[in-house]
Amino acid sequence: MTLDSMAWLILVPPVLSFWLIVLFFNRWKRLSHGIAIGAAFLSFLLAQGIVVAGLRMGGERLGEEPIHSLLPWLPTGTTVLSLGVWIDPLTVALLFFVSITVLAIFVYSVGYMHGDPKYSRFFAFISLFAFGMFGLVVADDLLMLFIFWEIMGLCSYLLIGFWYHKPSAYRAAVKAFLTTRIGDVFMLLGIAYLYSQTGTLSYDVLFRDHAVLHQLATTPSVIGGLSVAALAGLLLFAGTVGKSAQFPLHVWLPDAMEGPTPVSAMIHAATMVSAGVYLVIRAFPLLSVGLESAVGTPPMLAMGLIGAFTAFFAATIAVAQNDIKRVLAYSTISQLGYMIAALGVGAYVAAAFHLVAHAFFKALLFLGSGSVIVGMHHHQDMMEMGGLRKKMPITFWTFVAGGFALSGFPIITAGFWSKDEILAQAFHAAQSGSWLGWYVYLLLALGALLTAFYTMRQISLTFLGEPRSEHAEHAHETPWTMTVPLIVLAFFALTFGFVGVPEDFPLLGKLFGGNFFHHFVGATLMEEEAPLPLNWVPLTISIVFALGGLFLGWWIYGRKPLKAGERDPLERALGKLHTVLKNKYYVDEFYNWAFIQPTIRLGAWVYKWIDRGVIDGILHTAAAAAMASGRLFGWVDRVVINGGVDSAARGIGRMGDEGRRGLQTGLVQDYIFILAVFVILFVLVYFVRGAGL
Amino acid sequence: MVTVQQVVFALFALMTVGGAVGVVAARKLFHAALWMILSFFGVAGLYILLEAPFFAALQLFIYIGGVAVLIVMAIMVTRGIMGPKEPVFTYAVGAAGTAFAFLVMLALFIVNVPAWMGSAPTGEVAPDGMRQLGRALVMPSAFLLPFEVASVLLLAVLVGALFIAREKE
Amino acid sequence: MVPLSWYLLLSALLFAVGLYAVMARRNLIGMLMGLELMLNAINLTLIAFWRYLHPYNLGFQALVIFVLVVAASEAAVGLALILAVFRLRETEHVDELNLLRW
Amino acid sequence: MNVLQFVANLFVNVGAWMGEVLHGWGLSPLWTAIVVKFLAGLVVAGGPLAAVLFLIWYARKVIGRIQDRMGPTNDGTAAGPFALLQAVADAIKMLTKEFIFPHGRDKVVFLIAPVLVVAVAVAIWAVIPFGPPDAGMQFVDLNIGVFYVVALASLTFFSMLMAGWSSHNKYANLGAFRAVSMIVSYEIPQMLALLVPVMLAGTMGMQGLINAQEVPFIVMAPIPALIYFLAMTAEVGRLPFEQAEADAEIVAGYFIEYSGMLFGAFYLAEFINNLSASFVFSVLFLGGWRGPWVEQAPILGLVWLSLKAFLVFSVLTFFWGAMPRLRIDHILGFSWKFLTPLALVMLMVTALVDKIVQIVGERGPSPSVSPWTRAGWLFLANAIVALVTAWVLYQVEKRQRAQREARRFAVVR
Repeated sequence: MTLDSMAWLILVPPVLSFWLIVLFFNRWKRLSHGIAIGAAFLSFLLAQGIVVAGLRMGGERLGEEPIHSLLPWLPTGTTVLSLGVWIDPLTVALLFFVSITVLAIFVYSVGYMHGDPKYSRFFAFISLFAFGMFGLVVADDLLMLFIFWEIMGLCSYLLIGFWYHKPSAYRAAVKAFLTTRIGDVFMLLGIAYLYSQTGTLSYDVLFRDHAVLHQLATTPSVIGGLSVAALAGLLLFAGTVGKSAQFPLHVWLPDAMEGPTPVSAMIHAATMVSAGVYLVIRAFPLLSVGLESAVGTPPMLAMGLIGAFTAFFAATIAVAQNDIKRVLAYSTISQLGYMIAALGVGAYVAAAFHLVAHAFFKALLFLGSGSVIVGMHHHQDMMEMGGLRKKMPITFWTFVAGGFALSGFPIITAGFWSKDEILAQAFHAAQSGSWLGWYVYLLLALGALLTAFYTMRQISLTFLGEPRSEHAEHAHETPWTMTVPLIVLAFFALTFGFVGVPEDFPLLGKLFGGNFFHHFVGATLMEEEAPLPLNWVPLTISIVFALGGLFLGWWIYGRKPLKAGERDPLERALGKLHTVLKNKYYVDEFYNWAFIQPTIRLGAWVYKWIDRGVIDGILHTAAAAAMASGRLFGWVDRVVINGGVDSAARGIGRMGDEGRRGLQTGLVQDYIFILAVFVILFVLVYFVRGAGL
Repeated sequence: MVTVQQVVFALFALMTVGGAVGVVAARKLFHAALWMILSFFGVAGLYILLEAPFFAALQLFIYIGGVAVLIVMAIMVTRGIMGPKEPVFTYAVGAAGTAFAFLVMLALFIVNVPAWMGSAPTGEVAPDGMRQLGRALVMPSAFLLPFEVASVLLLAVLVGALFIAREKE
Repeated sequence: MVPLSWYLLLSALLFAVGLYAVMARRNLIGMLMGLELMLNAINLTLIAFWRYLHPYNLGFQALVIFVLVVAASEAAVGLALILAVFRLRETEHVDELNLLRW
Repeated sequence: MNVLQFVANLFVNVGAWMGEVLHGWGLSPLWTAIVVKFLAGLVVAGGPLAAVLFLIWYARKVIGRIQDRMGPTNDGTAAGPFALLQAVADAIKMLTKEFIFPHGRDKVVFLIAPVLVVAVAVAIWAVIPFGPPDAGMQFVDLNIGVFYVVALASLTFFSMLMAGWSSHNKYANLGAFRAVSMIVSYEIPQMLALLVPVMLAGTMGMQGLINAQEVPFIVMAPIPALIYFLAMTAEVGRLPFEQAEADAEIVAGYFIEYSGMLFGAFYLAEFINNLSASFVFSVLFLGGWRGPWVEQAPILGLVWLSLKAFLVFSVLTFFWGAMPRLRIDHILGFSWKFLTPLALVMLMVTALVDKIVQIVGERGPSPSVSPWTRAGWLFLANAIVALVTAWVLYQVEKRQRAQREARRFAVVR
């Protein structure tokens, strides 16, 4: 079997399983999960086969001659629209983690969804989702990517609203669908723009042909000052902002936690949101073409600004959350921000590396939290937990592994290596005199500290101390279908990082083959940039920040665990420990005020308006402000951004209401008339332009 | 000099357009359907003139034998036997007229492409064109995928139309 | 021979008349008939282009077949919908079917 | 050239002679060709009309005998020996009768319908090959011949719908609905069955189909032939598929309001359709004009084909006399639930078996497959499908009987 036919075959089992379950086996629960897992397993085998073959070929060869297979789809006269598969080192990396996480999550779902009345339907939907993700990964042009992108959007909608009898769930589903749609429209515009300029959407031409790239970079676009490449890149990036939940379109992701936990793990942590990052990584040659100043091209500038801001901003919010899944949701947003910001400073490989590593540990964390939720009989408030370490040992240890990876615990976790590479790259950019580099580095480093802190807070609140509620008293370990995926993922969360150890790292660099990942994935771009030499400054800083954050979290929450009834840790912090917190948080405080002052002011104002009681805390202690500001961002999030969107919608509604309602007559022939007018206009414009009149 | 073909063309063109005008203007819907069939016939004749007899037969088979039959039966089911007297047009006559005029003017404008004015085709029709078309429709490198999609569409239509039109208990 | 432009103008005229029927006829079935005329015009254009400009390009012919498929599907589903509407509202006049306004 | 030779290739010779005569009158070659073609058209159109006069007599005789009657006789009338001229007499009677137009009819449509139905019936004859390609016995050999026949048949719907609608009569409407829904249903198995000979011959042209029938297709494809025959019977409205008229239920169906020669037109068209369907069946499955000595005397082709068609027509007539009428829903169900699936299966089985025989045969000692070998395998495949079908039908029947009896006993209890 050739590699390209294997790539095609990856797509078949999931979609087949979807149709089989939907059409025939809806009634048989065991059969449907059997089919779905079987399909996932087949895809897994095929994908790993490709990974092995790709590794054997080596990055350089695969990067130079990617496996490319075309299937003509719609021949129209002289042009042919094709579907195709495209396997290059980046695809291989993606296939590696997507197939593993998908399989793990499928198996996990058997335990998590046990007893749900819509069990079969759930497996059908996640099969369709897996189809979308695999298709997106192996797609060979932007059109096919967009098609699968939208298939995943649909699945996301279906799965977030899976328990549609809950009003919050279906509202979240609609919100997710609409919010991502904003990005998608821009993205489609970008794709259409590229097509109109080049007549093709194939990766092979758009991202690899230097002549085309150069031409795109030098042609001015319709918007003054931007080249075609820059404008198209910005539009594509808008799609990423929606899909990967970056500021200001991140609002849907926390709400999406209304879906079942495997969905949160799969869609909203491991794979779908990764698709957005994958898009920008894939399009990086286009985004970075014409790089002149140290600050980067307009799309890179946008990515750096938005990514770093999001990374920090979301981390602060995560500090103040009590829902076990919401903490993880904000953490996901924050980590995606890391990857985007890395691309903003040109760290192509580091972004891909963190993408893979993050997928492993975030899937693990979500599945772990799902395990906790099942053990707790579907209660998600961390204030009601505590002491689960003894009741759920496997969940605890794997969760700790994931948490440490997320925090970047030195040496033994994947998160450390990947995050460190991003930070080193950002630091490098900063050293070479780019203000964007400083901006990105500082925000990301602070974000790393916060990340470690909230992770430890979460672990402590959930697992340490004594049970704080009835449910926690009676918690139990979950069945093997749930724990085995946890263990598998924990293995990867800990060890995956060793494929990307910097070459000159003492001892380990030689031991693990000298930054294998960098060379492999870096070969995707035809001119590979050499990995940075090891710089001890950012490395030390990130180790200190990671460990410091973890220690801080332990100091506050783990050293003297909460007792039952002490509901709000923030109030507790404010009341008794505020002096300690004050000293510890002084630096964060400063950076908060220095970098996102306007947001905080706005937040403070909103906060005061909503809840007078807590504002005093800010006035009393700056340390508390750091904690509170996280919460403020939560409010900003909900009130300013959601409120803004809502009021805009309401405004449009009112506009329609108070206007003559002229267009909406409900009579089909009026619509046809409007259609005819526009068709005639377009033809006219096209013809006049074509004739050069 | 008027050639035989031009005369035949004029005849079929008259049939086509006359039938179309009949569709628009006929008071009784049944008559409109009959005019439509006349128009279809004209188009079939033009296909023969264009040396595409297969499509002429398809035109008869699908449009007249399928679409027109469906439409006539729908008319007979919905309007009683003869159909009561009622206005033919909606308020949108003016708009439609404007669109019509614009479209025709646009066509007159657009058609002035030199390559389109020549009266001789650029080549002969391949003698085994139909065989080639048949092959192309099932060849993976040509139209296999659209062809299969079309078959799925037809199946969906079969089921969907039955489902929609069915009397619900 | 007949110039290609004659065919093109003829099909444009057919299309325009069909559009008029769609826009102005009060009866849903009448609109549907106009739609069929428009599709016919498209097919005529395609066949004429095929014959005159690219007698060896099968793409035109294949496209005609797909247009036929779509036309047949549209008639079947459209009429089924009209029947359903008629059963529900006892009318098939477009100007009485405006439940979707505002 | 002696008389025998002249007759042996009659049509070509007559055509050539006519051409010479016309040319002698000073007509240009183009106009000569046009006039000769026109005259040939008259012959083709007149042929069925003449044949039908005989066939009406034949059918009435046969049915009379089946029903233990005499049929038309010449006792006390001037209908000629054995009442052979009965049909002519009927035609004269009809021509003299008054047209009665129902109240509220749509006059133009009412008048077009019978004209259209006869025109369509006659137009089919243009493509029927009565003799070998060069014998001047086919009006035009379209390369889509059989498809033309099917496409034209769809026009018959319209004459029915027009007649039904314009009569302003609910029986007429019902008749039209029934007829059209039945014909539309049977058109599908008919088309599918038709595709089998087309596939075996590799062409849709009538002459091509006959050329391919060294072994008549009825041997290679007996089941499709049967399906085609049944669908054809439905198409021409013969019993047991006589729903369109069903005089006991809806009093003569869509042409209830027609009288005089207008009625005669429908009657005529029905017979012409019967006849042309018989001809098409003979061409498709019975080898067309093939028969002994056709090479020597092409005119014999006409004889063989006519004999075959007459045979088919006779079977149709026996059906007419012997079969009861079925209920409309049974008829439609039979088409959709039995004939259509079976025809699909046959299409696939034939394609598969034929291809396998070809591939295997080409590997064998002789490079090409003899037609009889091919026919043997295809016949075997047909036989197997027939057995399987019979088994399935038997199982279904058994289960249904069991259900029926269960129900009966349940009622008793």
